[in-house]
Amino acid sequence: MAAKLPQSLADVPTELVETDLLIIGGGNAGCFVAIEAKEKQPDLWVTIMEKAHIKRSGATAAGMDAINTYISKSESPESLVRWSRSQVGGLIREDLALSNARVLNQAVESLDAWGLPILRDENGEYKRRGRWDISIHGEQLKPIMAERAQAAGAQVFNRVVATNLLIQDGRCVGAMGFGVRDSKFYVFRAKATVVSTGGACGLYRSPTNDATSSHHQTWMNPFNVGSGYAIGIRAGAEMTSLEQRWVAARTKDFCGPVDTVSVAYGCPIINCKGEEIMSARYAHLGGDKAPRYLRANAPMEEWLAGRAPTYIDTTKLSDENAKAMKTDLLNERPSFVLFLAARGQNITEEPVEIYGSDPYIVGGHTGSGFWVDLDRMSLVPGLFAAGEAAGGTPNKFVGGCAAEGMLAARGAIKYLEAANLPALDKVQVEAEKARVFAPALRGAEFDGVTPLEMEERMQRLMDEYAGGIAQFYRMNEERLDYALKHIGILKDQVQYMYARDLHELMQAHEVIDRLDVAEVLIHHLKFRKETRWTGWQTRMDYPEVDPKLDCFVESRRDRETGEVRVFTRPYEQIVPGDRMKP
Amino acid sequence: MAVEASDALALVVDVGVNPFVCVQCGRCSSGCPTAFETGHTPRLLMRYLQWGWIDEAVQSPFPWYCVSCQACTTRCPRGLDISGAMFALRRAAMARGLMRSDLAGHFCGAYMDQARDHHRVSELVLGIRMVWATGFRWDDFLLFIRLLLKGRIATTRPRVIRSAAAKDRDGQRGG
Amino acid sequence: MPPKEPLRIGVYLRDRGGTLSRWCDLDVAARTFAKSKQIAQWEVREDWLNPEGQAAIQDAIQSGRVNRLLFVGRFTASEDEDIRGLAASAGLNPHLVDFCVPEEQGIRGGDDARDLNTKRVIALFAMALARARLLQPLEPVELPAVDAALVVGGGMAGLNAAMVLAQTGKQVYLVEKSATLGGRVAQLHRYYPRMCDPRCGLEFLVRRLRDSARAEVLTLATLEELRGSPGDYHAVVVQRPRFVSEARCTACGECLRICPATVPSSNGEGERKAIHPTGSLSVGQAFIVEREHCPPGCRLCEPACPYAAINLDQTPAHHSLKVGALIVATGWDPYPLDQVEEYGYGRLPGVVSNLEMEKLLALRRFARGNGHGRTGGGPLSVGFIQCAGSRDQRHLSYCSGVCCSVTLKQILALKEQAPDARCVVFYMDIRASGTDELLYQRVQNLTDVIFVKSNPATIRPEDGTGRLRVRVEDTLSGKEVALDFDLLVLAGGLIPSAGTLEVSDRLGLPREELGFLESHLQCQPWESQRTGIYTCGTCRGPMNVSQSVESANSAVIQSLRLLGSTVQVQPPYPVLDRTKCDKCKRCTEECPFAAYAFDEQGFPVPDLAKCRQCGICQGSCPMVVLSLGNHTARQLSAQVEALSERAPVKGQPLMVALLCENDAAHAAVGAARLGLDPPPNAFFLTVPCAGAINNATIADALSCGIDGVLVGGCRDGQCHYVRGNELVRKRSSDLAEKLRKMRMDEARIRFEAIEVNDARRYRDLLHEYVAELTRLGPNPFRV
Amino acid sequence: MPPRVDKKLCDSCKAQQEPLCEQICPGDLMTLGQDGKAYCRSARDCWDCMSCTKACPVGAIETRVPYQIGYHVAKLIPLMGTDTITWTCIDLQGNVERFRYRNRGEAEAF
Repeated sequence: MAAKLPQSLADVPTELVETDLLIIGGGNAGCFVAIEAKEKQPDLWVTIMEKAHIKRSGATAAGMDAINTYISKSESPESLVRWSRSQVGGLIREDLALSNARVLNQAVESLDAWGLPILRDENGEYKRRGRWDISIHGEQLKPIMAERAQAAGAQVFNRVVATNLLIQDGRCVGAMGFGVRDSKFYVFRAKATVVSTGGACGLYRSPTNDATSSHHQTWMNPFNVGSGYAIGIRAGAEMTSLEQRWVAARTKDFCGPVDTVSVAYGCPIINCKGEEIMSARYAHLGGDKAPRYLRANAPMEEWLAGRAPTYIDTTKLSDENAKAMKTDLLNERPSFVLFLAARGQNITEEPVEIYGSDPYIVGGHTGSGFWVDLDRMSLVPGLFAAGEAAGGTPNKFVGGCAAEGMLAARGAIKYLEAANLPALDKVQVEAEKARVFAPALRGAEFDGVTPLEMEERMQRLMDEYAGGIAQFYRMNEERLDYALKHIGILKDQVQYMYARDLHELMQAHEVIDRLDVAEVLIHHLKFRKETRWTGWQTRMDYPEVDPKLDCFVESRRDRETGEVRVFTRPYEQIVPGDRMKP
Repeated sequence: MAVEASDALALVVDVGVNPFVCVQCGRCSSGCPTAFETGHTPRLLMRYLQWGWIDEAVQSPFPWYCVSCQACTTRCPRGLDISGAMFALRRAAMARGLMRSDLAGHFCGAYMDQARDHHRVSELVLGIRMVWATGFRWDDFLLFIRLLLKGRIATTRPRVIRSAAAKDRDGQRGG
Repeated sequence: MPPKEPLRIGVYLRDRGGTLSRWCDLDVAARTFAKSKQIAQWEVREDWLNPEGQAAIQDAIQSGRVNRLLFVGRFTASEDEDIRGLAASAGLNPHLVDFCVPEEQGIRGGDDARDLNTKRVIALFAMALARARLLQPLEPVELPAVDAALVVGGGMAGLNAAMVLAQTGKQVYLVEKSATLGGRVAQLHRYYPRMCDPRCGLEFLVRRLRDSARAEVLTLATLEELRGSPGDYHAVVVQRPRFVSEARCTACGECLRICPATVPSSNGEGERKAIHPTGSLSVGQAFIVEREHCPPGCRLCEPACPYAAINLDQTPAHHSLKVGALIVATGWDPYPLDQVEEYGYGRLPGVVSNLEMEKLLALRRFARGNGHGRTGGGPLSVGFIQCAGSRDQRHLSYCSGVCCSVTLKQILALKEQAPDARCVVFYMDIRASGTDELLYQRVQNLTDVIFVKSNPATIRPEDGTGRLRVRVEDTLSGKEVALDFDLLVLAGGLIPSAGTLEVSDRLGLPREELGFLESHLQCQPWESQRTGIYTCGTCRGPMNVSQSVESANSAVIQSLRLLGSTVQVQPPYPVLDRTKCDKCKRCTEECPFAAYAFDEQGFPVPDLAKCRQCGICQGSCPMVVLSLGNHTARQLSAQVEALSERAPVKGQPLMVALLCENDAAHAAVGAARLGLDPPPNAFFLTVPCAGAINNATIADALSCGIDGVLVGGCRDGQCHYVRGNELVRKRSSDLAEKLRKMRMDEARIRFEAIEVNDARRYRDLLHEYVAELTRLGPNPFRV
Repeated sequence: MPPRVDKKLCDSCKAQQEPLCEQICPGDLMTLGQDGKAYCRSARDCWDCMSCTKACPVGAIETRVPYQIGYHVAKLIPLMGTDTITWTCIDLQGNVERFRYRNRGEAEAF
């Protein structure tokens, strides 16, 4: 049972925790950071701040049906980087991608050793389900990782929400947050801090959002709201490629995973006429093997061209394959099977309708996130990023995020050897404590706005003016300016937001964080005046690719003035070959 | 003679008394004011019921001497409603015609009429109406005179002051 | 962790007299399992306990060819022990040896049964191997223990327990709430049947304790708190101040003369001063001050004492004692007879309780010249009313079993003092069983003693004479009897003492509905359902003095197991996997023996000394993270899954019975011995208690195609582990509710209470259940 | 759509202050109501990840998809074995489909 709201700031107890390595977010990457750190240095103090419960938190809460990237015998790290590069139009941090690929298999094989059932083919190898996918029964994936992290000796703080980093003389020396169940204010002082909070869901309005019961019908875990990006932005860390918004073809209405599954079972994307649209219209760009953003945007073009609805053609599936597909879906998102049953739909007779999802910022799929060096350290010394929070390397998925967790752990250990902690900056702590509990202390008669109202207002604003699904992801400069202006107004209106219990206080901070991420995102969308990835960033006013922008778009928010500076960083090719071909 | 449980139970089951629970401790008789008037005691009758000797139990005069003062029921260690059993025996006796059922009816009428109308019962009126029903008997009449002389029989009926609420209730119930 | 050693199982079949190979085709069985990599050796021998057999076993272990042993065939318990001992001596953990007895599953001779037997044996081997694969090496645990015991209550039972402990060389602490020892027995006038004075017996005990170096008696003391676990308790005892130093006081009596305050005597004990001797039944002879009776501010006695022994500011003393076991002997209190208003106890002076009568007899009040209430010079008339407040639903529903003999004894003592006294005993039935019947006959031989089989309803004082009038129906004659008495003695019953209720609340000892400490088991009366705490005397039920002394000795013998330098806990015991446990506390809630406590991180920790190894915690765990060594839920599931792939007869329902090994399993083995064949597709597996069955195992069984799961537990009230059967019934009914939602018939799970010798009923049950399963059709998961 | 709690079956995890469903919910949505029974505090915010349904020891919780995207009433019931999971799916017309697979393989000791 959650504790009651405090009556005043004075009666909010502050808990100070000293540790060596602080991990914000006990998800897939977070667990691997903890396990790797404790293995490399068993006597290291490792602490995980987890906003929910580590056993079922993060994007893998419901489970996983496949490890989407594993380097089989016939492949190599280089071939994986080449493929990944081709999937995103040739613009990735090849140094990061290579280092990630070299550790990828070790991460996946340790999952196997911990009891994750990975399906085997007849001669005992991992059963492949496409060039990089291997099939797993991952219903228990997250509990397995959580158990290993706890067994490794990590100190886990469940139900503690991170609200800001602790920055002293330009360095990150920990983080602050509050307990959703015990209503305490937490201050963690750490020599090194890793942000692994996952991606940002809920910046945009989801197509099935309505007043009854489907507000969180999203593909991604709606409780990952990109707080990691927000605290990084507020700490002045550099963000990269936020404009690569992950837009995916998902099940219509249910918004469930359908892309990799359809590739695995060979169900092409078809329109209402039954045409296989990828081979019909995008043969010149690779047909079914075309880059991810094309596959994601193709169905929406069919809707605009009047050839809707679009489906993945499951009618060719044998009954046995249909059952296998449903088993995979039960492993990743069980309620998908319930959704099909609630429509009385037999997928071998009626194809599964697909539609575009609302855009997400997920560094594990696109290149969005913190700009990090090879140690996965961001531009703020002592602040590291891993998983969906770290940018530059798209197509990481479960295996890649796990591998990046290990690399971030190694980088952090190297860094914290020499790090020592300055005295605690009391002023910053008290200021943050006031900021965090402000919505809860407005008093009973306060005339203000609930977090839900502000969240819905922000989501509709982004949907209509910053290329949401309602606008088929299309945008132009003037609409982006409108969105930027109103996001500014909303950020100012945060002073009117109030919370009636600890749960709503958490929702309030989820809105505040998403406003900061949305603002920087719009700056990125404005800067890239071209359409390099249709769907991810479709600029109607600059439909062509601009060769001068064949570079990374970066941003940094000034800690004092709050002004967002956007600039570019050159692309460096390491793996030879045509960047557009896998 | 096998104990026919059924008929013993049939007699008293509706009163909720299971005679077989009685342990014959004798406490009911010890406490009963009229136990020794008739040669039959409540304990003895319970014993008859246990054996299923219904005829002896029903023809016993004792149930008619039971003034249902509940001394037995409150003290029974097995929680049996002995006075209830005596009441059942009285009804069984009337059902078998051993006792003129009309007398009970007359007495009940005489009693309840007064209680309903005047909320008090005058023994004098009660006596007169019963004499009317059973016919005149000298020994009763001489006893009446002796009791009257000793002031044992109240000649007048005390007047009852009825509270307002009581009157409304009468009104509601159609008087 | 060392890399997992590959499994190498040695399957050794005992084919004594070729019976096994006659009943079934062992070669077919051998071929079936030839492919399994984990079987390192498969050998059939006439006998494994002869020298060659033993040598073969030792060689197989020492050569490293096998690291698990599975013996097939019937072995007696001692042979089982020998084989495990042999394996241990050869260097293999004895718990890595397992046994499988085909006979018990109904495999026996019969002309046309051979090929069915072979199929059943193969299914049985598959199950046994599935279990053997998951065997873990288990080590006994040594826990610290203390060679001392604590006895609570200084009455007859407590004193006896303390003396026996001291005699067997154990350190013993005796804690008594009041100032003196002897408890209720000290207040008696005579024992029965020998009519000797209880003080003589008690003083013998007290002197023994006083002289023993190992016994420490703490009077005016109560047990405040008990921490630690059986064998290694830490008991905190608080001793109320005596205000007189036991070392210095020489009982010279100077203070008695000075003390102005006199204390009114309770039930005729005669006046005494605020400061007074503690009575003969105490270890020291120091005086005691009843501070509450001292007039305010008076300290006269302090200076008056020649030995400066008096200190009126003494504060309570705290003792923390290290003990291995606890014996509760807190005794009984008399039923408050004032509750029986109709008898006028407490209102009418002539009405006394049987306990007060003991005091009057002790003071020889009835001897001639002591003039007790003899009105009008005639002979003294005394009435005894039996079952006063007993066997009465409005008061005590039970019979205390001693009051009849006590009354008989009191009459003998009374007649000794006043031979001409007239005694009347009002009774329902005189329960003087055994040799007490002789006591009854001695009383019947007396003159002027009449037994009236009746219960008086009310007692009324006769105005003027002050005598008590009792009027009853003499049920034997049916006549009214009215008698007047000078004295009426109510023979009241025994109820648990206030001390018993207090110690039960403080130590969390369960009580049955009458208020006595619950021992639940007729065959282990000293049991308190809390290992390490034993009960004796009337705190666990009404009994007479000899039974109380007897129970003290049995409690002491049981406690010896926990006294000494260490306590050995043999496996299996529950082990918790902390990484998977999310502290939902269900194990703590359902453990009948309160063996779980929480550590500082909130994880439940089983106290292995308290644990009875029943496995109920394993059955209760929703995350299946608690496992009882080599009886784990995973092993049970593995066996059930192995069975699901090897149904002996196709097309017939496949059924598994999970039987509690204390009762239900004996019925199954009994059925096999009587040749009552089970259905071909029915097998049974045993669990330490039905409560150890986890829902996950039943879920596994149903999901891998078993048609029906029969859970065999004990009848209500008969479970060896208090409520294992109720818990498994509740959990499986929740699961059945889920089955209904899953469009599966609830009958696929069935609970039956099966007793030790229900062999025939067990066989019929199986056939009837299989018939029902046939009607239900195959398990939807299988098809 | 909120997980539907069967009030008869829910025993509020034997009145410990944090029942299993409240402990596990990734969105902090499940909690105990005034009647001591579990409930979902905000129907719209549930993501249907079914963690509470799997965790409930007495099987009192049942997942439903929002009415916007699915008709009334289909059921998907997980049954947790020791290292396998069994799903039973009953669609609108009452057709039953069953799935069973191992969700925990052989794990090396810690």
